[in-house]
Amino acid sequence: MDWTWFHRFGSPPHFYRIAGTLIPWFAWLAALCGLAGLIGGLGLAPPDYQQGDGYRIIYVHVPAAVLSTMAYAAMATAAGVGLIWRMNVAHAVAASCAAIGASFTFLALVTGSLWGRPMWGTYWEWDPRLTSELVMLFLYLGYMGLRGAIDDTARADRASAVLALVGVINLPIIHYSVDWWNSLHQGHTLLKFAKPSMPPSMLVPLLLLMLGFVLYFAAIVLVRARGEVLRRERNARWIAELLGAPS
Amino acid sequence: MKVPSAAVVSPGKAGWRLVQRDLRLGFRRPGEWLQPLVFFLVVTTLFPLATSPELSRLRDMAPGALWVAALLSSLLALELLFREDGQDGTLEQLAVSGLPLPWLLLAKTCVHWLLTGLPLVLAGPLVATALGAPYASIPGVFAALLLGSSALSLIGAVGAALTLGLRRGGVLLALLVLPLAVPVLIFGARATSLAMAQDPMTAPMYLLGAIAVLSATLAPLAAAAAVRISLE
Amino acid sequence: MMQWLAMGGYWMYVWPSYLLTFLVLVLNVGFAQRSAQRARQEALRRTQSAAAQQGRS
Amino acid sequence: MKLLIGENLQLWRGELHVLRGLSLAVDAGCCLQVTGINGAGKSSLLRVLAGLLPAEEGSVSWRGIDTRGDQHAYHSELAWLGHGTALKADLSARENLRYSAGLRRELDSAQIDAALARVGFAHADQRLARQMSAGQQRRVALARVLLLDCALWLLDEPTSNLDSSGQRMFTQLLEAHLDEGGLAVVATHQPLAIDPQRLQTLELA
Repeated sequence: MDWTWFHRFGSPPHFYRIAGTLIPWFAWLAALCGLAGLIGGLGLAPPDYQQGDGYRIIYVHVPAAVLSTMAYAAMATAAGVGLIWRMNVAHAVAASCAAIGASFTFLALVTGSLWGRPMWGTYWEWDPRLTSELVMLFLYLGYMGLRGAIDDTARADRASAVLALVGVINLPIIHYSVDWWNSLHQGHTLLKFAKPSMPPSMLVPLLLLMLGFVLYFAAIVLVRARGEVLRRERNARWIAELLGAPS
Repeated sequence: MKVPSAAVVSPGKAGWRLVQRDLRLGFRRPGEWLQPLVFFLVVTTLFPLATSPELSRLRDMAPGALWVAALLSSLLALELLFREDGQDGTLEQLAVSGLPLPWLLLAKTCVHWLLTGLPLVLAGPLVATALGAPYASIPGVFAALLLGSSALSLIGAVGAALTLGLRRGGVLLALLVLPLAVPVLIFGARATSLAMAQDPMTAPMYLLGAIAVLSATLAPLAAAAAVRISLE
Repeated sequence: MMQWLAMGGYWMYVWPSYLLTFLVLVLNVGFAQRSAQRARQEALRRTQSAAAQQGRS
Repeated sequence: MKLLIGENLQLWRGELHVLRGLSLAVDAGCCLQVTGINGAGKSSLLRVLAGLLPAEEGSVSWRGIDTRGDQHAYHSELAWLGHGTALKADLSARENLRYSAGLRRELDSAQIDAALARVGFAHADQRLARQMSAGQQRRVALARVLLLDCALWLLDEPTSNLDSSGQRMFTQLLEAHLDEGGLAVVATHQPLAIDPQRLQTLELA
């Protein structure tokens, strides 16, 4: 297995350039998929026999929920790589995932409760998925709080990396324990949304939007990571060349 | 080349000596590690005052009150774990001692649990009966708290190591540890409520035991990494 | 058109969700670019001061 | 092949470039004295050598092996003394030694008392560390370094708070350590009054 691409990818100037070229691609593809998904979801997909048009909130709720978990996993992976191979670029990527991950978690929570309102009659119902999202939001806030409390970037990177790894190990346990807790007190919630059983006309827009959100996430993380890489970069030579001509 | 004349101590014995040191320190300052216990008693007495004196109404709230109070007091006790050793430089000595740091931190966490966790476990059944739990449920409540408080101390150790040396680490420590302690809270409270209803509580106890074992193996590794980072 | 906007009577929940989603997406873009921009300026300032330092010493 | 080698050590403290590609080598029987104004990076260098503070670039090797690879073997031959004396305030001198040096070496109370005598601390003194003067605490810390009996001493301003007799005592301890084939890196303000052949000096600007 030839690992040079891994180490080359880890070198800041190289990463800065690659990220620069990838961002427009991700951004445009995300916009394309998002738009197609929106048109499909809001326009073409038939109303649900049970929830009428109210179910269309899933086209934003489900991608946001998926993204919130994926962002944490991406953050933890980048943190792990940064900690093990001492790669500043990986820490830069991890730092870039936190804010957007937390915002998606918040989005998933609000859209979830908005979707729940017509179904359950209340804005907040201790639905296991929403409760897990809430706990994950606290994990994000803890991560960002720890990063904010440490001034030295190198130390903040490593300490938050340990927290991200501990968090990612706990996420499935928290998810399981919340499901377990919920199944004890009430029967399964009436909102059992089995995705696969959706007809293709409903499912395709959802998959498109999910892909759009993932590409959007990648683009935003790379934009932030380019900045974070500069903050962590010590020898000024390549920065002067690169920033001399404002890209 | 200079070679030490005295025999080198094995990690196991070094860990035991560290336990002796911390126990001796603990007995020299009993006030410090009794405070979490007092806090636990105060918080659990607030619940009846906040709701109603009738035992019947207190009973279904007792497990929740007991475990939230146990969680908060073990959180408060975490200040005692690394802060002083970090300030006076002894933690630094452990980091460069050539002894396995995770093992030493596990030893320290065990002593911390003995001094601050065990009193909660002993007081737990007492408080439970005060909140309307039948006497027969005492062993169950005791067992659940025993497993749960040890898991809390271990998970808390990681949080304490991460916030070591930070100016306002207290609130941040709570924000870091509480989400990680959610599973312990859920299974612990469930086990306690089953105990109080004299139903079989094996399911939550198994899960609680699993978390305690997982914490005992992984938390010291994470805490050691976090301590080394905090000492930078 | 109006019928579509009504979303089968659920407009009060559907449109706010989409509005919030749009808001979060736009805010993320804004904050990401601002943080990258600020980092670029800091790095540029640091390179100039470093260059000046080399010039002097 | 020198025992302790530092190569191209780079370190930044925030914006400050504290270690600029610094290299050093110390062999058995030698002492490297690190001098420099406050904030020149003496402590940072010592902490980098001890492995407490990872250098951003460069390497520290002991017996030819990079210490970041196998820290365990390196640290078991290292006696470290930082700014703090690393004594527990509520323990007496003997107890402090039994629970610090005693974690790494099998020591009986005779050895502990002998070490305390060598550093000029009345071993019968049962006072707790919190009741000792800074100078006495420093002597007990030096007794710990003696008891650890390690090949490498990394000492950060070991003579601070010591009176003139204490500084003479330290110089004798260091000389004895070097005689036994040990080596040391010492960060100090005043120059060390030991045999110049065995002394290298590194000035940090």
